[in-house]
Amino acid sequence: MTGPILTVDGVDSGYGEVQVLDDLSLTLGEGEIACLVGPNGAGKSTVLKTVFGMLTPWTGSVRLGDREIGGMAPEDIVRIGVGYVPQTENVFGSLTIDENLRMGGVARDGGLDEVVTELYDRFPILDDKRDANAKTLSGGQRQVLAFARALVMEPDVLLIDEPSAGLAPNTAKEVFDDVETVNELGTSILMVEQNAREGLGISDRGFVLDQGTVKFEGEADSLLDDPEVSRLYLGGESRR
Amino acid sequence: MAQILQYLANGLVFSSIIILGSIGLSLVYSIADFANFAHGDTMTLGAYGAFVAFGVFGGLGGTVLGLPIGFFLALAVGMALAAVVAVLTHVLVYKPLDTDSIGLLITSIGVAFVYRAVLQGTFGTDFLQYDIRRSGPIPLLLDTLDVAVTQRDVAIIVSAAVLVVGLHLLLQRTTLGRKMRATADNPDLARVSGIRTDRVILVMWVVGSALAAAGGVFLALYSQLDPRIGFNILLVVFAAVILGGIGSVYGAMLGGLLIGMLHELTPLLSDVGLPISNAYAPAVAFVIMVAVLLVRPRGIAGDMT
Amino acid sequence: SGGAPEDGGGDGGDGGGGDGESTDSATDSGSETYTIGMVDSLSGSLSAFGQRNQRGKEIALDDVNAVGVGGGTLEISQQDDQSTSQGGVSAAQTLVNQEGVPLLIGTVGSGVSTAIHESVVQNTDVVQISQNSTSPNLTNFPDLLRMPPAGKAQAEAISSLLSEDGNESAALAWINNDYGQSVGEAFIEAYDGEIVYNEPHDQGQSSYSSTISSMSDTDADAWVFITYQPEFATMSQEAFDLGVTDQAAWYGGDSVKGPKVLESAPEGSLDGMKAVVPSVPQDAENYQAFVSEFEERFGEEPTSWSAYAYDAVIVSALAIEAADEFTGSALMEVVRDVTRPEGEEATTYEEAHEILANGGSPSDVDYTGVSGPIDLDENGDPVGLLQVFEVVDHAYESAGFIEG
Amino acid sequence: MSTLDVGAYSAREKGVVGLLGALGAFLLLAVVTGFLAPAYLLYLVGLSAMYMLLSMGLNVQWGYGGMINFSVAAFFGLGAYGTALLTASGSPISGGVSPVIALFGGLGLAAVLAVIIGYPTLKLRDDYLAIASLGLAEVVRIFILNESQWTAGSAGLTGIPLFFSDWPILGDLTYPYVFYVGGAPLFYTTQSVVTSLLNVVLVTVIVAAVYLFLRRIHRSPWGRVLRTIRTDEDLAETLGKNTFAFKMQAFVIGSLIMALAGVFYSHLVLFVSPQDLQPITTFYVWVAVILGGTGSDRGAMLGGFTIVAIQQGTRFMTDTGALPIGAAPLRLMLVGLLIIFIVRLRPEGILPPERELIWPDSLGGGRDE
Amino acid sequence: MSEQSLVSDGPILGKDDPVLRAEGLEKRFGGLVATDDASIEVERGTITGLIGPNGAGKSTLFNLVSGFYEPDAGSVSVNGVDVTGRKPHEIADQGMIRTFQTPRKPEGMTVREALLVGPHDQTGESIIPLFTSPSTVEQEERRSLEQAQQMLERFEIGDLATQPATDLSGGQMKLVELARGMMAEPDLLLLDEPVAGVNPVLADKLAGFIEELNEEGITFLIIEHDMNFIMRLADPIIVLNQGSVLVEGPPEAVRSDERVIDAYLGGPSE
Ligand SMILES: Nc1ncnc2c1ncn2[C@@H]1O[C@H](COP(=O)(O)OP(=O)(O)OP(=O)(O)O)[C@@H](O)[C@H]1O
Ligand SMILES: Nc1ncnc2c1ncn2[C@@H]1O[C@H](COP(=O)(O)OP(=O)(O)OP(=O)(O)O)[C@@H](O)[C@H]1O
Ligand SMILES: [Mg+2]
Ligand SMILES: [Mg+2]
Repeated sequence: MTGPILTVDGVDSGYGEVQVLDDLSLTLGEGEIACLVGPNGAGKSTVLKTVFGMLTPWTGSVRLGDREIGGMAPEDIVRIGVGYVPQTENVFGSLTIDENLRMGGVARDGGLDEVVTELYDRFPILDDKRDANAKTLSGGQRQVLAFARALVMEPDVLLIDEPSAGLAPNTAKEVFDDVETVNELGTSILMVEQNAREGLGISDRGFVLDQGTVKFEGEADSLLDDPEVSRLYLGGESRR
Repeated sequence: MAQILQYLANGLVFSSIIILGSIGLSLVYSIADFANFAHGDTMTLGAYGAFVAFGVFGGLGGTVLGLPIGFFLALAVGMALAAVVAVLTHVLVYKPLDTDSIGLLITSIGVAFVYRAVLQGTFGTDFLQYDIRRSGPIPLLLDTLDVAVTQRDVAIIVSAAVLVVGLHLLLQRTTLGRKMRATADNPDLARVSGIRTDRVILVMWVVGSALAAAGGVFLALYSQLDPRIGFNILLVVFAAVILGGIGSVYGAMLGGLLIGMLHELTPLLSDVGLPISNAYAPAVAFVIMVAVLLVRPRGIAGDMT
Repeated sequence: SGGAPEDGGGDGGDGGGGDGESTDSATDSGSETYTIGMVDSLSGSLSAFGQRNQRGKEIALDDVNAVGVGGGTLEISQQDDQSTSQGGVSAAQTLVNQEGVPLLIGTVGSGVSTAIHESVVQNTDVVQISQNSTSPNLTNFPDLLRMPPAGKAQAEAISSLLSEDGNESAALAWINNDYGQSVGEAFIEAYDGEIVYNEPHDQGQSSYSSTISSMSDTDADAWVFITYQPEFATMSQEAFDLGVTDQAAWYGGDSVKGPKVLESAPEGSLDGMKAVVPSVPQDAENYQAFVSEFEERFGEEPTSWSAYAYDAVIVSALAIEAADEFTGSALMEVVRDVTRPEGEEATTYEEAHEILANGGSPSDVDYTGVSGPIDLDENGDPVGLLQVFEVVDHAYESAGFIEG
Repeated sequence: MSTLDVGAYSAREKGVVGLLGALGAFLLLAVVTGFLAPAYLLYLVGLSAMYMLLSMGLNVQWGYGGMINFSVAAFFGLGAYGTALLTASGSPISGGVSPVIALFGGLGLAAVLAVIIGYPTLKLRDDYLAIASLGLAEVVRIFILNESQWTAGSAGLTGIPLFFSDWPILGDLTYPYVFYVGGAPLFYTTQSVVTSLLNVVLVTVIVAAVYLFLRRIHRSPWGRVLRTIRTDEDLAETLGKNTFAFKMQAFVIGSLIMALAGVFYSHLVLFVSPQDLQPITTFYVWVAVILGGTGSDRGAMLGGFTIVAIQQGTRFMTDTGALPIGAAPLRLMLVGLLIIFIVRLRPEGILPPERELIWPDSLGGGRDE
Repeated sequence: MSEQSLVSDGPILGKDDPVLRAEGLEKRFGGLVATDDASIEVERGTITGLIGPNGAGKSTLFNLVSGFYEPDAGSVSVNGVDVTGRKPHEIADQGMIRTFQTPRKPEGMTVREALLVGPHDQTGESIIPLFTSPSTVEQEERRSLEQAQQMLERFEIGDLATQPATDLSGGQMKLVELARGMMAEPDLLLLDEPVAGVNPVLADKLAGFIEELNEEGITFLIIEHDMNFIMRLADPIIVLNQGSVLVEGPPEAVRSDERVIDAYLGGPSE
């Protein structure tokens, strides 16, 4: 592992005048999968939104490699190799599956058809419904589509907000496998997961967020083994 | 029979104008997400732009479709003017606003007033006309089909068709149409996907207002030009957009065709034994529109894309 | 004597008034300002009329102030009625209740004039003179004066013209407002031929081809248009486009005649059309002077609407000149008299002013305006002289006069 | 906005109240010093009150329930025609009925039409409802315009009595034109201040009653259900709320208030014509509601006032006697710019609804508006 | 029933006292059959689980029984009343309330206000009592308000009570959606993935809460992919696959059923 590919350094951020993140710092090493866990409303999604330019950090910096990206517009951040799967409203309801995927690749220079074909192979659930409007998809199908849309850009860094929410156990496993595959192909991943045990299970490192700051961080395995973390944040057993 | 053909021919000309107006309105409706009450006045603006330009280019020789070439140049100027004004309005007025779609709607009423005030202040309220000779019905059609259609009518229909086909190609052959729909659907996600929504919105304004301007120019060519022509026709254009199904460009075209036809076909009602006076023509169009909406609550092209 | 509103009473002077007392205070105070009100349609659907009114008013104001009124100057405080009755009432409220004008010129639309009369003017000390309203309904309000003759006379004139020309059936298209409805009704009443088509149309539509198509479906000998210029321009063009201009003889009321209409109609397409228009003899000197002044200033021929507005201002000024004091009731007493035939005919403000200034009583003056003899009757309607115009070689030509 | 302000008056409201107070004082001063004629001021008050009613009515439909009703002018017109047809001497069908009874005629007509228009269209969503209602309003207007045997058509109705014309004392008070104090006219005025004053009293009572009524039904479970319908009809349905019934109630109530404005207008202006049903009135009322603050009853009142202030205020800005040709366009532009600026500066309206729709007393003391 | 340890092929029908009975429901979208001859019964007093692969038709089934979709075939009855083809609110009136998989966002409302819409048949929802019996309205409001606050506290979002209901995190929105459904206190509550996106520690607590409510007499039908949660709570569990019921049975048996593992769990369960 070389230096961090993504650095969040002393960031305050929030919505309007409401502060959510409080002096938050974390790093994502090149080639790593890192998982953010924590209670509802802890600020996990807010971290991703701030990194991706949906929110502007009030203070502090966000860097991709050495480049400052805090406050850059999302459409520009996509172009320097970051992808993002939002937690909610993550598909274009009135566009077909195929159009959704192609929209994921508007910033690509070429090879769109190949990637899309490849993605259909990987997610047969989508292949069956190429021409259906995304709003007709079931909750789980939507989630898969949202994930696939972000992959079209083949980003260097992928931010995923709760990839497994609403997925059936078998589909969830597939998606986690895919996350790992994507990671092996060279994408560094920062993931938020409520299915914390599974999420940490495939991660290299973990961060426990509470009330806008990082409460615990470390190797994913050590967090899983930490009884206090388990009790406070992870729940008794695996959820699947 | 000739009677019906004649009404249909009238309807087609009128529809062409409505269609041009409704496309732009529908684009703004779906992408900027508000009912733009300044759209009618954008049409008027284009018509006046072309009027001034025609004063300059009018003398250019040669004719196309029976209209002087200068007219088409003037048309282009009118379209460009409307596009520039619309973009400026977007940048200066709509974009900085922090409000919802109804707030935008109300703002657009204010914008409409300002456009109209400028036109009225500059050109007065009396009606004007493009200085182009009328040539009467085309003899061939009159003799064979007993339908009176003028070269001007043909020019309007053909030009509208060219513009509509052009737009169709633009939407189908480029990703623009899809980007527009994506932006309309979920602007945040569009940006996340890398779509430069600012640009898409600008292009939308350009395309929508240029087409509106074309509609305005043809409207003025068809009847005459005064500061209220666009506003007077706005309700009908709205009806077309809604009837077609908000957000669907093709629906708007269909709605425009239908409303234009209905408007011109009212006299037929008395032929089929419904003694309804022409004074009720707009009412009939509206009642039919409401009836269609009851059957298809989201317009004809409701769920079509 | 023309007292200022502030002192509200006659202040004496030389020259004869209605009661033999002075009406001219020019000698003792030359700087009185008499403010009257004007409600006009500056925006909205009737604003094209309003705009023509403005031109007539401007010329009239200059003509009056060149000579002076009541020893001072005339000022017109103006408000826009937005072509709606709500707007008209608000405009009149501002002028009457806030600014306290004793005389109100207003307005274009017959409905709007009625609204102003009903809600602001009636039972108050204010004179209302409508510059443009022609609806016969206004005859029912004797204290609502107006410059254009009631449309009834016109309708009757058109109908007799039709019969004279041997038309046995007529198709009638009328604009759907107070003016169109009432003139249309008057025509139907007067006409003894058969009416084969009788339909209203809305103002401001972009297309009237369904109206034209329906008319051409009938085999009427004559088509009668009671509508406004833009609407008629559209109709005539559509008729030309449909190739039906020669199908019947065309007739129209005052509002369909105008240079713009001819300009916009294809060469020759209107030839043979007859329009009945209230007017003075075209060769009258005052009218000629008005036309040339108008053309010089605005680069186009005036329409009758500008002439009415012009005369409305002149008559108001004369009333001020003739009245004892600058109040509604005093003005009302004399306003009819200055227009009536008992007196000496005066065709310009200057002439009329002279008579009054030289001690003439209100009834010593018979102002004959640029729009016609005026001669306001007890219902506040002018006695119009009607002129028939025919389009010959794409120009209007006078084809005789009819007494209104 | 972080949290919804559920507390006492916000700074913004205090500002608005202060501003209104200052404006009132200014107007009063203007009257005392003779700059503003009382009769005119009273007319303005009447007009404002009429727009307040219209805005409050629309606010019930749009602000409470999210129904985009573009037929305001039609309901206004029905109220106006209802009472006019019954009372006016120029009425083709009846005339001569006492205004107090005619009031109910106007309201009845509006209620019937509200149900007729509402039944098919309230099932439509958002913008589809907007255009459908606009279309049906046009149908009503065209009907009134063309069926002159019942409505007098485009000529309009004249001879409408004052509202109190047949009342024992008030009726007799209506025609002295000038107020004399010790033999000298107190006001230089040409129309009866008494008449205007009576109108103002009448409309103040109506506005106050409507406001109190609305305040109660708005901050209640009923209002809350409507607010839910406004954002998500399906949600309200799942929770067992008969959304159609709720919408219909709000639609009818709103329409009745608009009709009430129409009734008042009839007796204020004493002339009605199909022109009064032109859609432009509808647009102005919409502007009023949005400027005032969608969903807020006080906002609607303020919006109604604001729109009259804009309309009439711009009259004076351009009223310089010898007007240039550009006076009307100038005014049009001013009105347009004012609308744009107010939305820009106050995107949520001047007095946005800040409180929760929870029955005031149940939250504990001191929470009333 | 309770003795039976084997899973049944297809649904178990003919239960003693079903709150909800759906028979032969079918729903097509164009060529796609989302629900195909699906029948289920929910026995009063139970917490019934509904699981199945993504796209199996679970949410569609909810939409059918709650009146949001019109079935192409089949019938639905609630508390013995046939409600096929009725409007959603009429079905809700029969005592069945549902939540949505994608939480609804009530704009312009505070969190507690959004909860207060929940209770069924509030006196203050009619206009006349607002004037004739304001005190009843007030009492009801007080009660609901108290209940709402308690509920929010249990869901660990008590401090959000006066926040705008739209300014919430994804998980918080799900919690509000759930809480509102509970406020209605229906006979039968249909929950569509109540704890998707909810923190596992809180999810455990919610499970406890649902059990409590169940003991107080509310019947539940719950769609959930969180095996831990649904296995702990539900008995029986119905498995839906490709639009119809694959099996039904007690949780442990279902979990180890080959067909379920194949179609849904994917590999041996932990
Ligand atoms: N659009 C918004 N406007 C205002 N506040 C918001 C908004 N979205 C979230 N919040 C608030 O910010 C805080 C953090 O939200 P965030 O979405 O980051 O939480 P999270 O950790 O992702 O939670 P979850 O696991 O429930 O998704 C929460 O308290 C929430 O109420
Ligand atoms: N309105 C619709 N139009 C067309 N197809 C639809 C519609 N609603 C659902 N479908 C399809 O029906 C199938 C069943 O969807 P449903 O939402 O019921 O699945 P589900 O079992 O709830 O899945 P999940 O667990 O992912 O939420 C899916 O294939 C979906 O795409
Ligand atoms: Mg989140
Ligand atoms: Mg589902």
